[in-house]
Amino acid sequence: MSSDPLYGLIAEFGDEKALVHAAKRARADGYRRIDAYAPFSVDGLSDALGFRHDRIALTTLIGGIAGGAGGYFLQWYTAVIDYPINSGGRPLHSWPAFIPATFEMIVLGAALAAFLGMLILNGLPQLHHPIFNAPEFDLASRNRFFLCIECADPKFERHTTGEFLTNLQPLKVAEVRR
Amino acid sequence: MFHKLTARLEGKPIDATPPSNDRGGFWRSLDEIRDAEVFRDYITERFPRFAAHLNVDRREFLKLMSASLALAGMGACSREPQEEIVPYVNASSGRVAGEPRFFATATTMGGFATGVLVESNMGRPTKIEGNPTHPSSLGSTDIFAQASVLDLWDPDRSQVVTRNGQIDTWENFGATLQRRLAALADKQGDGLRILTETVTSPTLAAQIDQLLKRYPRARWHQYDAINRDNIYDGTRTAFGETLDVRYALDKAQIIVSLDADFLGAGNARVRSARDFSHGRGAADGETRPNRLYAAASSPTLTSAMADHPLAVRAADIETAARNLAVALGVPAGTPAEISDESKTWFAACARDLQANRGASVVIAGESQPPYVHALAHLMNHALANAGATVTYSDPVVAHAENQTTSLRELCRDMDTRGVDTLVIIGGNPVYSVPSDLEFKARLTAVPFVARMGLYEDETSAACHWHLPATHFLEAWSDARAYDGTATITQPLIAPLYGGKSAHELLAWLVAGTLKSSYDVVRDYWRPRLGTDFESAWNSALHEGVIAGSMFPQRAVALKRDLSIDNRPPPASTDDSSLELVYTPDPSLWDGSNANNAWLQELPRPLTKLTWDNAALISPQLAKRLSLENEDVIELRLGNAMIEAPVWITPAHADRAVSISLGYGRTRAGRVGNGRGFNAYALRTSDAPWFAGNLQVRKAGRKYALATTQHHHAMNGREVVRVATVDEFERNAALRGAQQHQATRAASLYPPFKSDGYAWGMTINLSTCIGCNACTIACQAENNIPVVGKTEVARGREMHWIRVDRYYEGKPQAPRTHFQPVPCMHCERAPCEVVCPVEASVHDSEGLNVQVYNRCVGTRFCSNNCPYKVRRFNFFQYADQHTESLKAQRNPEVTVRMRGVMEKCTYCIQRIANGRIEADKAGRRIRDGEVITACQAVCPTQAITFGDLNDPASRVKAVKASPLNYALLGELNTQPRTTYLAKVTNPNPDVTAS
Amino acid sequence: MPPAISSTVDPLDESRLKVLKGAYSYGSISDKISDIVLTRPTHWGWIAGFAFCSALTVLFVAAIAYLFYKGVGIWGVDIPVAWAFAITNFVWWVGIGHAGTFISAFLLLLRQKWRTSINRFAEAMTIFAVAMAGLMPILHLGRPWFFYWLTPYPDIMNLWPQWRSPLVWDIFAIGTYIIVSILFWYMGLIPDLATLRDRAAGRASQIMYGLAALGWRGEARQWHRFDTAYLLMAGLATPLVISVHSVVSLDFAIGNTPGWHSTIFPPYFVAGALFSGFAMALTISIPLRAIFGLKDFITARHLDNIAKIMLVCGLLVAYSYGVEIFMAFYSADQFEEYMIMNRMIGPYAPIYWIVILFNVIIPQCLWFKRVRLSVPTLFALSIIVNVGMWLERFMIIVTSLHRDFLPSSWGMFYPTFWDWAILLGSVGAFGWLFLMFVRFLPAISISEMRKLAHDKKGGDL
Amino acid sequence: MAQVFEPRLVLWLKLSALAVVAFFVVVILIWRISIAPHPSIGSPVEQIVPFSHKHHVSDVGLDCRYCHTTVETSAFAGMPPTDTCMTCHSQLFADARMLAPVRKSFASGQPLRWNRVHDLPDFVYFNHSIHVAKGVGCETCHGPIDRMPLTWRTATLEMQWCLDCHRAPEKYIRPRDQVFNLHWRPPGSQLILGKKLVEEYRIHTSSLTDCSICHR
Repeated sequence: MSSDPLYGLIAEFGDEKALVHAAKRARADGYRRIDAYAPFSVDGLSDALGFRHDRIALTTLIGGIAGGAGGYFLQWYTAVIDYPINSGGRPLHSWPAFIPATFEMIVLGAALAAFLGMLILNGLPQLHHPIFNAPEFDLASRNRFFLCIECADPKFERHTTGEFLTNLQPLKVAEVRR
Repeated sequence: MFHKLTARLEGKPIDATPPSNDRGGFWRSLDEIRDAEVFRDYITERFPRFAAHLNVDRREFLKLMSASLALAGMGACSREPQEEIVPYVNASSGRVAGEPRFFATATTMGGFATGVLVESNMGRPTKIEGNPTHPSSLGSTDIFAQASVLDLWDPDRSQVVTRNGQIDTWENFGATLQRRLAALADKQGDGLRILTETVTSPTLAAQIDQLLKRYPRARWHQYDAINRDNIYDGTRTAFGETLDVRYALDKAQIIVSLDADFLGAGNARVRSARDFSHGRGAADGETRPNRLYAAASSPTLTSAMADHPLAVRAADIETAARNLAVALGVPAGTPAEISDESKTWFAACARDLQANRGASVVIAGESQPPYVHALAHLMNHALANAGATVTYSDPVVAHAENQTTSLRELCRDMDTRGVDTLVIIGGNPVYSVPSDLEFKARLTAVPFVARMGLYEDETSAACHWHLPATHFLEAWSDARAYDGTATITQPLIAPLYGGKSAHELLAWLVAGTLKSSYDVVRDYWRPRLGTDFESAWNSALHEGVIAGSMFPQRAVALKRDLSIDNRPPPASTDDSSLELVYTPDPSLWDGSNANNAWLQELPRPLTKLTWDNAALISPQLAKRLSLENEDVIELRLGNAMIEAPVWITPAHADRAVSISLGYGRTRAGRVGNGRGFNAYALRTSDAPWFAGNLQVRKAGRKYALATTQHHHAMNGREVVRVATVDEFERNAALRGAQQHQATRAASLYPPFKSDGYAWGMTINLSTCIGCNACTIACQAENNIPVVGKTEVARGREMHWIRVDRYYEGKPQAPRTHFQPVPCMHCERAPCEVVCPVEASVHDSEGLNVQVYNRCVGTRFCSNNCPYKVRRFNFFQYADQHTESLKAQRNPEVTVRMRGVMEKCTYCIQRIANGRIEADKAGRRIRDGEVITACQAVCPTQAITFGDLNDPASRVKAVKASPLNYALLGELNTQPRTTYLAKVTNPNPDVTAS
Repeated sequence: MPPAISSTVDPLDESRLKVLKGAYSYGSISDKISDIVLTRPTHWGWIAGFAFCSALTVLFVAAIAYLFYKGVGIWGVDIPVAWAFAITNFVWWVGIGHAGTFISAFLLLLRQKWRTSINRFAEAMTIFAVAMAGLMPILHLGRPWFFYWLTPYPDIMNLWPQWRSPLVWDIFAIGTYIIVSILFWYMGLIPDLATLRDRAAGRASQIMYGLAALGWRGEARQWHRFDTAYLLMAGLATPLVISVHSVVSLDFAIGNTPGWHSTIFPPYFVAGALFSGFAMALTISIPLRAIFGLKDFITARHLDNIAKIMLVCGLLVAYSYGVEIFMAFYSADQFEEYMIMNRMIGPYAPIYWIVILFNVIIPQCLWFKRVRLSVPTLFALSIIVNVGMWLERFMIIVTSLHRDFLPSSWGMFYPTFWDWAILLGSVGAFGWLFLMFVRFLPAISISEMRKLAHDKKGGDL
Repeated sequence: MAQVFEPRLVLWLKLSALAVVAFFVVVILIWRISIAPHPSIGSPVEQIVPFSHKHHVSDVGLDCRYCHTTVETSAFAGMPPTDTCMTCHSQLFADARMLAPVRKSFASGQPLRWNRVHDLPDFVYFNHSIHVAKGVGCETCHGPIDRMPLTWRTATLEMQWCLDCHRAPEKYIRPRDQVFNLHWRPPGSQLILGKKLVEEYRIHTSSLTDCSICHR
């Protein structure tokens, strides 16, 4: 972490509209390192922050393909190549019988990919985070809405950024220390 | 082989015969007998694995729910304990380690011998096969022979000499006997009595004769609860002399049985079945099968096979016989009237007999009075069957007198203090003597009673001395078959429990000196085997028969003053009264097999009951008395009364109740004690087989019986295919066509090519008599566990091949069909597809194999098996505690653990050995080289097994028969086991009316 | 503060049919739900239920211990009826599991707002039910300690599972199903765990919930990815849930036993699964809303909708029964015909008729709104359907097996004490797990309820 | 609001997580090793008489079949009866202390009790004679027995070990006359020779992996 004891400035809002509005303003104002925190998934908030493409869908697709292909290959290899055994006079490569397990493997692969993808891309688990130092941030998981501008932001400047936030009529503005 | 054999049998410790120089050897000290040194060395040397636990373990035999921890079963991944290899000390035994060997000997029942070959694995007798050279076996055996090997290893056998119940020694007995004999010598043996079972052993008979010579006033009595008195009295009535009667059933086109169960009982059971099936033949459908008329009170294997069964009361058989005789022009007075149904039966029967003079036979049952036998002889003479299908010889039984009379005399003398020393050898008179003779009470009056027996049973309890006897696999002896052919019975193992043989005891009684049974038997035969004794002796041992010992046929003439027509017709028993019929138990016989768990659990051929006997009644009678299965009834005869549960039995004579002998034992052992109901309590010496005026009362209780088959109809399903000869000839082609498309139906799957062997089996339903021999042979061969009554009642019996029994037609006169069902080894096996772990799979020879050590026990395969031939180890059924029972097991077959599925393997161990031998010789397995246990034992050779890829194999030929069909073929399981449809040969006249 | 819970109102009062009753702020919702876990004193009803379930769980454990010690012989199973209670329980529990996934996944895809307040505990129900189901096939093995032989792994025997066996398909289906259900459930929990973390008083619970929350901050981008993943998972879970019971039904349909060998089984079983599943959802939600005062969140509207779905599933099941009978005679297959007749008039006929009564006739009263809105009636009905569906599985399994092809090998099945112990024990264990869940985790999704409140501000629900 | 997880706590948590993982890895390893079917490969088995194959084969030059008489005819290779030992040892080392048990056995008739070196599970049926007949050398399974002062096992005897040969016998088999030669090396490529012998000895490789070949 950088020597700067300050992580950023945070503004607390009472409802989601104010937060979305504030986020748009901040972005319009040229800020880029902005985080918006809400107790539930607020429509349009991530757009306001200019975030559109998460790569979850792609990950899931890959996971599904991998699971399915792997599953079928395993069955084919073990039943036809590794130890061919006559079971009930059925052909060694009884593809119809291999489908159920294959399907389940597709779902499993995809589901795992989706879940892990979500965690990893979200940088979770991350138990310690400076934002938790923000006053009243525990309400972020209850009924308050926060906008934080990090001092890592090129346009960040302690004074002007503070004023900018105050102008958004938040419930309060505060410093977030590391 | 001979010298090896004899060497093996003379060399210690296998030798059953102590060296003669060893004076004190005979009366071994108690300790020696108790931990049987000889046996211990022997075991240690031969099969070390159980040498460790030799103090023969008394833990309960049927203790099935083993206390082994669940995880103890983890064969696959638990480490094997360090095991030992123990070589011989000297190799002179000439045995090839790891290879089984066979020895010829004979089992006896009711005194008559059946020749067998006994398989010995490293010195342990484990399996019994028939001896092809023996006349009453011809390679087959019956359930009794198969089960007898289990008796050898029975931990309940008596193991010590006892005096008044206290453990004592042979010396003391010897000394005591010395004193008595000395005393007896003075009065020429007055008061000395020997009581034995029926004796055909020439040696034993000779020994007893010597004894009687030495003690002129001594007497010898023979008694068997199921004896041939009526037969011998019958010949006395008809010919004025005692004769044995033989029937050449293979030559008879028409066979009439008057309550005779020649297939299931009698002294030539196995042979008769073989001969009968020859006449039945018909695997091809070409030769016309014989026709069987059978009148019976309680249904038997014979009446079940009959084209024309007739259910009549035992007492009415005489009337029936008279009617038949009269119809054949034999002067038999004026018989009483019989029912119309019977009339047509007899009319047709008589016509058939007349039409087949010299090629027919009338057989009277052992339970029928002499008079009926005499009638049978007359009819056979009138029909010119005598000399053709019926031949006569001197009695095979030594001193063939009326056993009941003889026993009565013994009892009388007991009362008059005429008996002071009684030696009982074998048998179990206290249990099996008719109740009116009160044998037990009388026994107490005798000052000295010594008893030699295999078990310390009811009789031993009533005697002063009990002496452990040897099993027939433990001692030298000899015995005659139904036709007089003699066999030397040789031991395969030293006496496990320090027993002695009857020969040794008698040798002592006669000479007062030690003489081993080996010497006794040899000394008897030495003068009789011609000049070169040794080679004759050895070939006798090797062949299992003594050449030329068969009794010659006797020309016989009917008594001139024979007057049977003036005999008054039997007092026609009024219709209201009931008749009680005693039958030998199909498994326990007279009760001597009561402690044999295999026989106890073997479903009775017709009732399919296990572990119990029951009062069998006809459905009509059940309706009249409003009785249901398992209702307990009181059977009252005079003032004797027993209770027994009812079992409704189709084809049973109306107004008759039949109950089998042999149950209700109190001192049989842990297996047999307290099972079933003792019919001897009602039996009287003057009415040993059936009695009138039976009183029946409902006791108002139920008694649970364990049966293996609850449904007796085929529900219109084509399970057993039956056709009369005529029907068959009409549409044989059609049937053939049908079944071919049934088995070779189209399939989505490409066939698996099998260029090697392709094993297959056929079962001929025309010749299957339902005797269950296959079931018990399979049990012996494949280490199949016994599960006990409660488990059977829960539908958990383990038999790999079961014999299904179906009834067809009217309940009072149904047709009976038997169908043995082993694994079908389907080429499209439903069981395999659903097994998740490849425990049930196919091998390249077309076997449906069950890999026990891979099985996890989902039981899916059993659900999916349309034939329900799979058996599951719901508990640890295989006895893991009783060491002697482990010794009995077949080392070639895995002993299954709890939680795994098992089933018929086509005796894969035999196939494997055959394959290995053939491979080593670089050839294919020859047809008939691999014989399954069920095939080998089958008295009628109904089972054929072999390689379907061998164009010359018998099984391939049989499968080509138009009779061949696949059970449930429509399911397209393509079974390798198929059936030959049953062809019957009823008389059109009867079926028409 | 939430308004007082009024139970005596006109059943047809439309206000009761709202998805969310009363005026709630984000705060009050959060507090109301999280307080159940964090601060509210334990309700006597919970304690009573917990004691009861614990007792049954002990019985369950004892029965399993004895089973491993002795072998499956302690049950009534035999030849021919080699499967009975254990597999019946298995199918029953899997079926119950289905409602949860259906509610949380399928209804999510259909944008059904009313699912919000019931999906969380429905998912929990799924997980615990499937856990019970998963146990059964293992318990019923002859050698349970080798159950892992059904899974593909390189072993010293070089052997693999036999892929044509439906039991192997089961392993994959059930395995996938329980994993996906847990992931789906846990994912939904993460934001709520964050809430609990932030509202917990004690340090210990802070850390516990904190760990489970994985450091969730509710940042906009996190929410965005969360939503996508959650939607995708729902999309996956929906076909999965269909496949799972189809595979379960193949355990029977693949077999050749009359009464099993039928192509209608997959849809038939899925319908039956949802039927019993929604019944169980009712059985659980009714006491839940009463004990924890959640009648504003789980309103008559929810019960009404669940009842309607039950009605539909019940009709599908009834249709399947009809088709079974029709096909038996239409096929002119003597074994099939006998099987049906045997079910109707054979030794197990009473069970068949109870099944018809419980699953077909009685549920018809759900046509009436008055019934759907009467809570006690619904509760009784849900129990009836649960029992009925268990009996249906028993009927399918046992009455088909006990008389199949060869009359000679027909037999009967009689349950033993240990059969019952396993069944009741599993019910107890299920209840035990569920009670633990409602005690330590939010039984209703807080973040989604906030969203619901947000939507409510938009338009009436 | 205060951080729930201070950096130090986070570090501590990570470490303990690692510890837990490590613990389970170790436990599983120990378990696997303890149930490994044959931990005793390569370690001599304790015997009542310290019998040396090295001495009897390499030094004295006995043929395998001198003692293991039934190896060509029977499933069981055969263990020498005591009198086989005594044929020599009544003269040679007639009173060596270590041979005392042999003499005792011979005198008393009590057999010698050797500890098994190769012990298959009871559900596996192995037949020596057929393997010998098809050209599987003693050495192939028993290793350099002639260099073992005390006897130990060189093969795992696990199913996969059996399958290795049953799937491709050509990798191992040798001419029949070389079966008992412990120093035989293929003259050239084993595979080429093996394939030829598989033909010659009519080894049906198709059925060699049937379950029923070893399990009954």
